Amino acid sequence: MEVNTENIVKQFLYQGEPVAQQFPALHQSVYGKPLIYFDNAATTQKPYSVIHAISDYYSTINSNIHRGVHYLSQKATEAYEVSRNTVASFINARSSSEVIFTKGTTDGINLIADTFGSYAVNEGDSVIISAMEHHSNIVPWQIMCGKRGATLKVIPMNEAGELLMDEYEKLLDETVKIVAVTYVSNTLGTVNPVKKIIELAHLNGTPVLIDAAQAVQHISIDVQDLDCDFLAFSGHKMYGPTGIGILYGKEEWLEKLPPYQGGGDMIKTVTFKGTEYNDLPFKFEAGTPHIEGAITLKSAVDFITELGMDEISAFETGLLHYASTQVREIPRVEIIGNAIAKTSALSLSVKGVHPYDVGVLLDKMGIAVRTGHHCTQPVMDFYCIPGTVRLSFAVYNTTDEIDRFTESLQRAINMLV
Amino acid sequence: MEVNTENIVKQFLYQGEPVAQQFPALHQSVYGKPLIYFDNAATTQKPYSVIHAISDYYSTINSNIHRGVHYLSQKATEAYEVSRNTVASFINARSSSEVIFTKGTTDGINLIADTFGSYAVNEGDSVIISAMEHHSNIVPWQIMCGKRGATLKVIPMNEAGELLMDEYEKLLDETVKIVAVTYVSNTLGTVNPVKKIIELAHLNGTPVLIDAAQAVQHISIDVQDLDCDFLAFSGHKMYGPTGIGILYGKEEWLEKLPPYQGGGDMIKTVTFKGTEYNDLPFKFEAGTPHIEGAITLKSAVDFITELGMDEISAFETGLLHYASTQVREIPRVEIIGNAIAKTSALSLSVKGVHPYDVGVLLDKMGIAVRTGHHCTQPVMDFYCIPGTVRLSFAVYNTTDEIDRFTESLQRAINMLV
Amino acid sequence: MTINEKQDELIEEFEYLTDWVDKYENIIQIGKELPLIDEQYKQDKYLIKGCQSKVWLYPELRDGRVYFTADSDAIISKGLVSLIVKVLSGFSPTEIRNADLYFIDRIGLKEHLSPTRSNGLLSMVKQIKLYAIAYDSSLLNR
Amino acid sequence: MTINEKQDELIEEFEYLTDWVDKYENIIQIGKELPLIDEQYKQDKYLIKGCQSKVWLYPELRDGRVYFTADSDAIISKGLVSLIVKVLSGFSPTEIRNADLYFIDRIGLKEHLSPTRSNGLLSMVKQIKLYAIAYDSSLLNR
Ligand SMILES: Cc1ncc(COP(=O)(O)O)c(C=O)c1O
Ligand SMILES: Cc1ncc(COP(=O)(O)O)c(C=O)c1O
Repeated sequence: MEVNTENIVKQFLYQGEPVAQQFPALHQSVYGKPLIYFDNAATTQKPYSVIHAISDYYSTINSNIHRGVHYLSQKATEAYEVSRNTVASFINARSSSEVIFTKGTTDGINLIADTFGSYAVNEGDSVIISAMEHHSNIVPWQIMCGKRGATLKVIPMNEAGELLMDEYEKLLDETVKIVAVTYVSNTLGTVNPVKKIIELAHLNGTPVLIDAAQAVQHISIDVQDLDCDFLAFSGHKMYGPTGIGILYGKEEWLEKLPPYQGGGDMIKTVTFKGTEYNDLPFKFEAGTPHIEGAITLKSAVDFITELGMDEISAFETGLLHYASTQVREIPRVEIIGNAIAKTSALSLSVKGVHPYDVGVLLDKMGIAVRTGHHCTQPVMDFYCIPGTVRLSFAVYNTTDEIDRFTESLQRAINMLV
Repeated sequence: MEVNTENIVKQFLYQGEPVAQQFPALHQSVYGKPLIYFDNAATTQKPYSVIHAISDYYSTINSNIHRGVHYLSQKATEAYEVSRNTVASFINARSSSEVIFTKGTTDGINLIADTFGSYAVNEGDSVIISAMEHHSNIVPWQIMCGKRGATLKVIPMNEAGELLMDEYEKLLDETVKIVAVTYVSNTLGTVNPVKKIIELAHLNGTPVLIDAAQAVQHISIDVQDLDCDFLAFSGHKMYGPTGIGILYGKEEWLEKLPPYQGGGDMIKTVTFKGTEYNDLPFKFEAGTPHIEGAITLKSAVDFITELGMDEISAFETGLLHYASTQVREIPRVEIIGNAIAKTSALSLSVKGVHPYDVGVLLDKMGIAVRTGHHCTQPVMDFYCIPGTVRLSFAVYNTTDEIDRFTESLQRAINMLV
Repeated sequence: MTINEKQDELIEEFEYLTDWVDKYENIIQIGKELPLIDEQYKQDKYLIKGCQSKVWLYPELRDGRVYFTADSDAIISKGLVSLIVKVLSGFSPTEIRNADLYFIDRIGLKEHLSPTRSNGLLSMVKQIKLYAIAYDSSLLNR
Repeated sequence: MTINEKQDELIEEFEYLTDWVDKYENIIQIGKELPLIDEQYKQDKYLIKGCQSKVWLYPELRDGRVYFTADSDAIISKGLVSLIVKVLSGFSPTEIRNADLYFIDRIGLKEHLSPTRSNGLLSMVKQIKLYAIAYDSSLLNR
């Protein structure tokens, strides 16, 4: 693949300024070198708008929600529900009662694995995941299958890191009760054909959960167009605060599923004899939620919307192509994951060099990358490698940073071989 | 009860200044009246130290933890574990691996109800809770008992709002697999004799979970002295951020229990065949945790420690006595909950007046109280009332505020009868 | 008087009450004018969901117009429902379902329309509109 | 040389390396001096837990002194374990278990002692101390 690096945008501008200026954490030195942050798939940095929204929340309307008649509580409740509405529009949900605030992607997937398991999975049934899932989209299904006597089936992939759709079709039989796949692989960068995956599952009468942890910050998502039944993502990977995430679910499914956690706010009436559960989305939000996180997730969504998701996608794809072209020039370096459809994550393997060594040296040169299995051990097993060096991009990264990265990588390799 | 109001401290001083100055949200007017915040049992306001710690975190070391070799990740991981250690000392846990970061009290109780349920509860077994539990310490046990075919037994209370210990002893038989009681009632203010409750349960070979959501900010807690097996509380009720809580568990129990959620960070190795779980405390922390919340919970604990828990307890008890004495002077007002041992929460009922009406009018006079069932419907059923008007105190409240409250309450009652 | 004229009348009445407590004093007064629901209709069927207090609302169609009676165990809720009944009672189902209740915001009660579950103005309005729609489509003709 | 003299020697050696990359260059060099573990001992039994890379460490008691051989699949981990082996190998179990490894902090490797699970210096030190304790209490005499 030959990429014309001429057309690549060097940096993303926001109101005429480099967007990086919105991110205080980027303007620091580590070990005396200016920081380059390429660990965005793990978590992104936060813009001032989000950080200020948090301080503002705690300095003004901080209060518990939903139950108070007093001013602060009303204001906080309103802001909480406005944020829910913002997220609902962002992913084009039919209604905001389909949008549940969770702790993060992992929490959302566990919620569905547990409740869907009780509702619909029995001895002899099966669940389909894929070969490139994050542990968070493997272990909850393993636990659930263990409890329910069901089997976990895995869609295999090819060397390039693309799912084998033929094999997927073969796996789809009447035992399959749910399919759970990632939209974008956090290790390989592969963008999976989730729309097709959902379509095929629905032909089999099977609902689909999409792990959008690595998609929602890079690709515009329309849950109605995808027609997914569930979709989970995390705030902290999309410029938002930690400890908050979203689980989208089709109303008809969420109505049917039993509640997950019990507690305040998710009930209508409680007696010691029994409990009547609340309406959606509250049925799935037990206890005091992460009010700060939920309210200020709106600022993160607004930030993305203001930059424009299409512009973000185009820019980040440009960075990915630029970086891929550059690293291919370096002897010994191999790209792990060569799917045709890719976004934002670039995994590298250096012949004869342990990824940990590369990570440590790059760190000392001021560059934060992630090394290891990226919570996708089965992917490492597939390629028979101990881990990769992964760069993952966000809007504030630049081609200059990639240039410094390639120089540094070259220097590290020279030290190590 | 005659209280000598002469000796009551009017306000808590911190470095010679009213402690309220540390809390930005307290310095605002609502409906043109200076805000008085008496809804602290729902959630407390946050001191500058916590708010600034949050901004600092996002402006400097923000990063995903535990997996990264790079500088930010190391720093964030360190801060996260330092906070865990701080919490461990705060409650005097034997080891920090007994301290698990959760979403809040509700999350912690659900974690134990679910995992303990799978581990130890079977058909015909039973669980003991009390008559004054918060829904968060009722519904998880109802759900679990429903799944496991077990029975929920309830320790009754007297009119004053004190548990009947004789009845408790009678309930303790060999079917009882776990006892879950609140340390302090959020509605009645009762401080339960939890040490005695634990002792009796242990004589029966039964472990005990303590709901410390309303205790940890008011009473010094020593889990080794209490000898509780599990203890749960929330950050947001102790001057800390939302979305974070603590579950303490004795190591021997936590080792035995199966994991709760599956995902990244809680595993050692994952293959599609099976999964080896991580050591404590990580086994129970699946997915990216609420890093900001966990790290800055330390600032909240430090704030409390600096003020001194004994000083806080003494001051708040003073406020409670002062307020109780004042409201008794108002015709039609009755205190709901007259236990001998009480702290911080004062529930009122006004003869012939709906608590909602009182709440709305007080709000318009600038006073935030909570009205309703406070997520303890069974308590309301016990007293045959639709709800109460609840004041709950924190370190920044003052006797002057209580004076303004009593005047306003009197005015509201005049309008309503 | 049309629905909007009734709304305007209320807006004017509240305009001079600048203090919030006075506003609520007035709401309490208006509550006293509420045509009370017959005790026999104080059933769960006529209870409005989403209130911290209980509000019962009973609709009746007479000569093509809907008349409401109501009550609440809380005085302020009674005042709130009374405001709405004042504005909407005695109009045709079509008029009611099409009504734009701008007065709520204008007299400063917008907070009661927020999706919190502690108060029920939103639920009251929703319920009334549902009744109107039902009558309009003859689903509930008696 | 005592353990502390060995530590001081290392501290001096690193003192002049102000750039971090140079420090690591030196760690890599020191790794080349590591007495390598016999291939037959590269078993899970001798693997140190808590490393992103694999580190094998094999202890041997000869004439009352413990000698270590080791290896790693990562060059920097090899350097790190080599540093520790350099300092502690050839001393008595008692000396080893009582050693205060202040050099780690002083040469700027304290970060590797943090309780993260991505690197294993802490685990290496712990494992060596465990071996020393075991020998000391004759639990592992062969
Ligand atoms: C006694 C008690 N237990 C449990 C809870 C639940 O705490 P959270 O909502 O923070 O999970 C509360 C607070 O509402 C409480 O007062
Ligand atoms: C593809 C994918 N799924 C799930 C997760 C888990 O997200 P979280 O840790 O925020 O719960 C991640 C992030 O680590 C991911 O990359």
